[in-house]
Amino acid sequence: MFERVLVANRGEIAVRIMRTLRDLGISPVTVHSEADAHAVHVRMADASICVGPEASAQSYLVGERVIDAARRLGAQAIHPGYGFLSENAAFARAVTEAGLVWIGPPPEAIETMGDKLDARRTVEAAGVPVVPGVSRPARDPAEALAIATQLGFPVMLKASAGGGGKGMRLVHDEASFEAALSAARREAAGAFGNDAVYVEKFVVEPHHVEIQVMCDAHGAALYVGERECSVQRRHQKVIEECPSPFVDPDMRARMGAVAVAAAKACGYVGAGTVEFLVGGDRNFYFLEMNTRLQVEHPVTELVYGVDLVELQLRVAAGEPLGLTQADLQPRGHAIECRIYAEDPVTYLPSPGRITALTWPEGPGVRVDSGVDASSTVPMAYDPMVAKLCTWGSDRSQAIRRMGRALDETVILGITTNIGLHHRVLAHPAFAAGRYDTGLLATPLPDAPAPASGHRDAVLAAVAIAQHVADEARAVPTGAAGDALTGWRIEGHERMLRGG
Amino acid sequence: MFERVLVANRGEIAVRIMRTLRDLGISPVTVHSEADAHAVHVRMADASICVGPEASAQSYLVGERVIDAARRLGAQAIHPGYGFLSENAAFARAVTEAGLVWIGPPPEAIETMGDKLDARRTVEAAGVPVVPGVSRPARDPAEALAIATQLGFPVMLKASAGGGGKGMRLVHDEASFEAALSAARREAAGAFGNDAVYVEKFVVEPHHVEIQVMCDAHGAALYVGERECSVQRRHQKVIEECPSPFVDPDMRARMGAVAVAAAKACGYVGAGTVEFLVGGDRNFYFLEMNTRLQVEHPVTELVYGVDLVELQLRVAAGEPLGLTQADLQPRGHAIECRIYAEDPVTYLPSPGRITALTWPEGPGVRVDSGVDASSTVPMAYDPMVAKLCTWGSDRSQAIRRMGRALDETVILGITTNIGLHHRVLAHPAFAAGRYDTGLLATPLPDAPAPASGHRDAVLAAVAIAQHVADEARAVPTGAAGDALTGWRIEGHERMLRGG
Amino acid sequence: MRYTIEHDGESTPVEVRRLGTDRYLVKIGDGEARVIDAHADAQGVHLLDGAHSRRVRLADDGRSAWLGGHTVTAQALDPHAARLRARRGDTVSGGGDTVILSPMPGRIVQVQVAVGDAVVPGQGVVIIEAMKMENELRAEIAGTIASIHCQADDRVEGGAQLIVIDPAEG
Amino acid sequence: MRYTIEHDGESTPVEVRRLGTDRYLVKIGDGEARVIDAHADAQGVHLLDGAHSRRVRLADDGRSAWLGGHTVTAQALDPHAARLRARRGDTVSGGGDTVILSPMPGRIVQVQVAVGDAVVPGQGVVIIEAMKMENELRAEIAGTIASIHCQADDRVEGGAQLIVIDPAEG
Repeated sequence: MFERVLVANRGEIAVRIMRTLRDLGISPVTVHSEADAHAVHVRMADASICVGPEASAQSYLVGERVIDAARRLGAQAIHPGYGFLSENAAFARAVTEAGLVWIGPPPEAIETMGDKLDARRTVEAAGVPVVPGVSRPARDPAEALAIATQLGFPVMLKASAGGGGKGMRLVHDEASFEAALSAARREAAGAFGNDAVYVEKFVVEPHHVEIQVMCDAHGAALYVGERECSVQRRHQKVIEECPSPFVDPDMRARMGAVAVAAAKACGYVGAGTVEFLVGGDRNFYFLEMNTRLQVEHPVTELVYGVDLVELQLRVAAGEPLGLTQADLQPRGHAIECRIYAEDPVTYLPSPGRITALTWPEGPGVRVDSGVDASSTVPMAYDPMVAKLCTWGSDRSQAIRRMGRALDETVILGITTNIGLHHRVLAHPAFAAGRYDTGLLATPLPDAPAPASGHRDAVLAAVAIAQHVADEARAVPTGAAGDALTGWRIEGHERMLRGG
Repeated sequence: MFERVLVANRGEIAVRIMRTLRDLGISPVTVHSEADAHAVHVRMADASICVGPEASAQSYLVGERVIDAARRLGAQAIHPGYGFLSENAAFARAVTEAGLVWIGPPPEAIETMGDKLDARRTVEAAGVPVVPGVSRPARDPAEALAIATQLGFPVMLKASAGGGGKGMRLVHDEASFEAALSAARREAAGAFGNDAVYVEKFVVEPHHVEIQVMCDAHGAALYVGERECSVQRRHQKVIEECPSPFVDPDMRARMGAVAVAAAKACGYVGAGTVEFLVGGDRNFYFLEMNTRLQVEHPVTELVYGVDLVELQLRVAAGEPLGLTQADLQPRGHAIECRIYAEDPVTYLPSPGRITALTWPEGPGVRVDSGVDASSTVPMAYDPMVAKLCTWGSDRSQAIRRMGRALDETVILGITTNIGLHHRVLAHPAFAAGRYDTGLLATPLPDAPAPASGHRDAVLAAVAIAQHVADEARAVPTGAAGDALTGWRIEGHERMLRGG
Repeated sequence: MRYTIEHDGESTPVEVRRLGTDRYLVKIGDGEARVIDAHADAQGVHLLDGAHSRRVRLADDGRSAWLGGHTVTAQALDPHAARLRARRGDTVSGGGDTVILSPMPGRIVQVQVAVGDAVVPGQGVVIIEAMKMENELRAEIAGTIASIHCQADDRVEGGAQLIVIDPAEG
Repeated sequence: MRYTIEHDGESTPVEVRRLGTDRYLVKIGDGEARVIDAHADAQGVHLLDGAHSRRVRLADDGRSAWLGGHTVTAQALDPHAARLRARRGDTVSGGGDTVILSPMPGRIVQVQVAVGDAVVPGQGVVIIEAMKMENELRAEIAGTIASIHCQADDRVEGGAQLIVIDPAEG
């Protein structure tokens, strides 16, 4: 096994990977942008090297600097996390060429699956069902419109190089087609440097269900159950669960077999996720394969009792998985709520300085956070600050525990989507496990109202706190004994004045 | 199910019970001593009533005041936690007579099992093996010595009304017998108001293994695996694990059957723990039955996927367990480290104000704490401030994760036993899973040494913090805009000056 | 002591007198004065008001508060600021519906209107990018674009005035 | 600025000069001055010393520190205290082995010796109860009991002087 591994990422996923590295006695090192010199992922590492200014294109995305940092820090391998360089085949190749181990699938697999249209062709050839559509970018707006008209509205526009909902647009009719197409292309160009967009049939009552796969270099290829990811806003996942309330054991086995076939079709090694679009009729279609660790992997870990990052490391080190399909049995139910620094109603990002922070604890709660009580959430990066997961012996207990965990969570200074999560958990369709990707477009229940006396309690608390502070100011300073004990307080005060 | 339940306890167990109450939508209320008006368990409750001064004998232990508080707060049931009134049959009876539900076993079962000698007689009659000894308190020191001489040294002295190691003494020879006996009687009198002490054969290479049982009012009586609790100092548990590395499936089934027989022998309903002394030869002997929730119950919850507090509440509400023995299958391995406010070498309690606090997070970690970052650990109560648990797919992963969790834990202001936990985890006998209750009497490995550069880093950090504070002092105050933002800082400073 | 506490945009006078360690007399607005057991520390303020237990977390910049899963803006105003607010008639917000403010720091992607354009409620006027996502800001009222204070590629702060709309009559 | 930092009972001069935001020149004792990137906030101080990343948590009373799982006492002394310590020759501890101090606040259960008694190392002298557990305090040296400052049922503070021992010669 490796002695030192460089995590080429930031935020919660870097922290999460470092925890498994520490579990295995491996020294975690990392890289940072100028803005992140004192970010949580750097604090948690044994060493870190600055790779450029705040903009990720000039720092976290500059592959040669990351490789150079790994060499200088004496790392034997690089874990890319998700996002950033994780699905960059050229980077994967450069890592290997530099004599380092790439903790991810072979570059060829990344390439095949990275282009959605290539991916479609490859898996279709392996007998994997795909969504009706045209498997190449439209040459021009006129052709795109012709394809859409032929498939019949509604259609989905998708960035050929895309992912994470960027460059995606659902178009209901011809009238709004042109505006949607140009917006999708602009977003695709900005996010991926490639404005190619293609047109797909929109599946009715769509569910987003994905299968976790895990392959080693010795021919083992297993699926580790599914995740239901249909609670989405702007095509970005908000809440995920495992197992899917929509999937039964037979369907799981069929989807698992298809996912493994898709992985084998591209010579996959490591952890990957095969995303499916599932219609209300339970037909499922290959959407794409994410050739990396997935944001929502913890729900799989909780239900299947595995550490996917540890498995990634073992596979990258050449070890066999040492598991059979029969070893991977689900137990209970897990839910993940992504905590975004954003307005819960408008979904607008809300970067800023965190001014109070408490995470939940206790039975059935797992927290993966990328911030601490003194963090500033910068504008330059992803607005997700943490993932709250709960496990329960059944779905109802997992949901109830999530409600409690959200109630225990205190985050002040930035606006978060905790209120949105409460409203989704209270939604009858969600509670019943009968929902599709349209859930967040339906009217949500009101957020729970504050208890009576809430306003008076806040007013009394703020006034009492102020009173205690005023009393303290009236006491002459310098009576504290023979040590200067005020450093923290004063440092703090300065921070407030300085902004 | 109940709408409101009073938790008649404090610290981590009160908080843990309230979490399950919140999960079930039940309003948690509680009681507090004058010293605890703003303790964590009161902060977490919807309401609380003061039941007396700091000394628990004048507050938490005054049954009528607790029952009166439950009535005034509109609670339908009382959960006693562990310790305090949890094994007080008269209190259990008074709760029922007051028209409230007692969340615990029938008073008769508490009485039978509360007197160790009664308990011995009862379970012996049900065919449960017991430790060789004399099943009644010695009438006087001379008789006690005679019994000890007959059984042969070493012998154990035990408080008849005892538990938790209080009033227990291991005596190796006749010379030290009299002093040990008077110490045991004094401690028993102080802790339980009863100085009766009896003499038992000391089992060689002793393991402390206990079986969790769960019975409903409809005749179901199940065992929920075992816990290994052999890492003890002064007969108090420090680290527990589930399953026991010393117990195989056959032994588990036999011990489980015996534990269920013991529970049935006293008409048990609810959650209880049957403690066994297991010799190096794998013979096991009934020690006692704890007729309440056990401190270390979380390791069972993690491995068996149940919420024991939820089951307690359902059974108390008259619901059937709805589980069969076959539903209770272990998965993976869990370890608990009790975090005590005590010196890791001398085991002396270290009460005080917490001046920095961070709990670990991430995969496989569960924290049950009874303090927050501003708590004072009072001298009047139990020195345990939290329980850290880790789960792993196997014992090795659970241990490795515990090492990481301990490393992530920051507690300043009070001395804790975190260093001791590190040394036990590194002990070859512990790592191999081959240890008995004598482990902590053997030489422990040294605590891991600080990394090189540790001292310089601390010196630099303290000086930089002081420098930042000094710079801030030089800036004129009152430039912060139109709001008085300094309340927290000043309040804080006052606290420091005030002590 | 008498304080002016701003809570979700509304100012309320609150009087506090210490009665002992962790005990206060508190009078909110025109309400009755009552005794509250309370403890203030770095975790905020815990109130025991009668038997009711309420834990209020306070932000370390003294500008917001959390209670029972709910977050509100709440701060104590200094006497000068409180007087100013009183004179202004308690208006806290900026330009109301007629001004489109940037909801966060970000980069302007596109200005979708020109001065003199008529707009209807819900019509997109500016696209701003932050944290790698495009967000369209929309007019909340019908009217005419009076002035534009940004252009594509500008970096703007949260709260920056971007567009001013002349409300349509009626 | 020059500070005197006490770290686990030992005092060391440390010079700090700010070079920029989150950048300092630091000279420890007689060592070389070097540039350290560091950020101080309510979570403590994070140091990037070259590529080495070190997170030092500091207690809110400024008296102890945590780094990489290890806890130490560490505080900045004010100039007056630093001078005093220097004059005393850097002795921080109390009476050494000859005085038995109470390790914590508690209640005296029993005094096991009388003035004039001879004691040997490891011999129990006082039983103190705290947190419901009895703890026996033992002599660390051989000698004779010189004086006793407590009796059964006394409540004592942490650090209180309980017993003084005249060391045996040799």
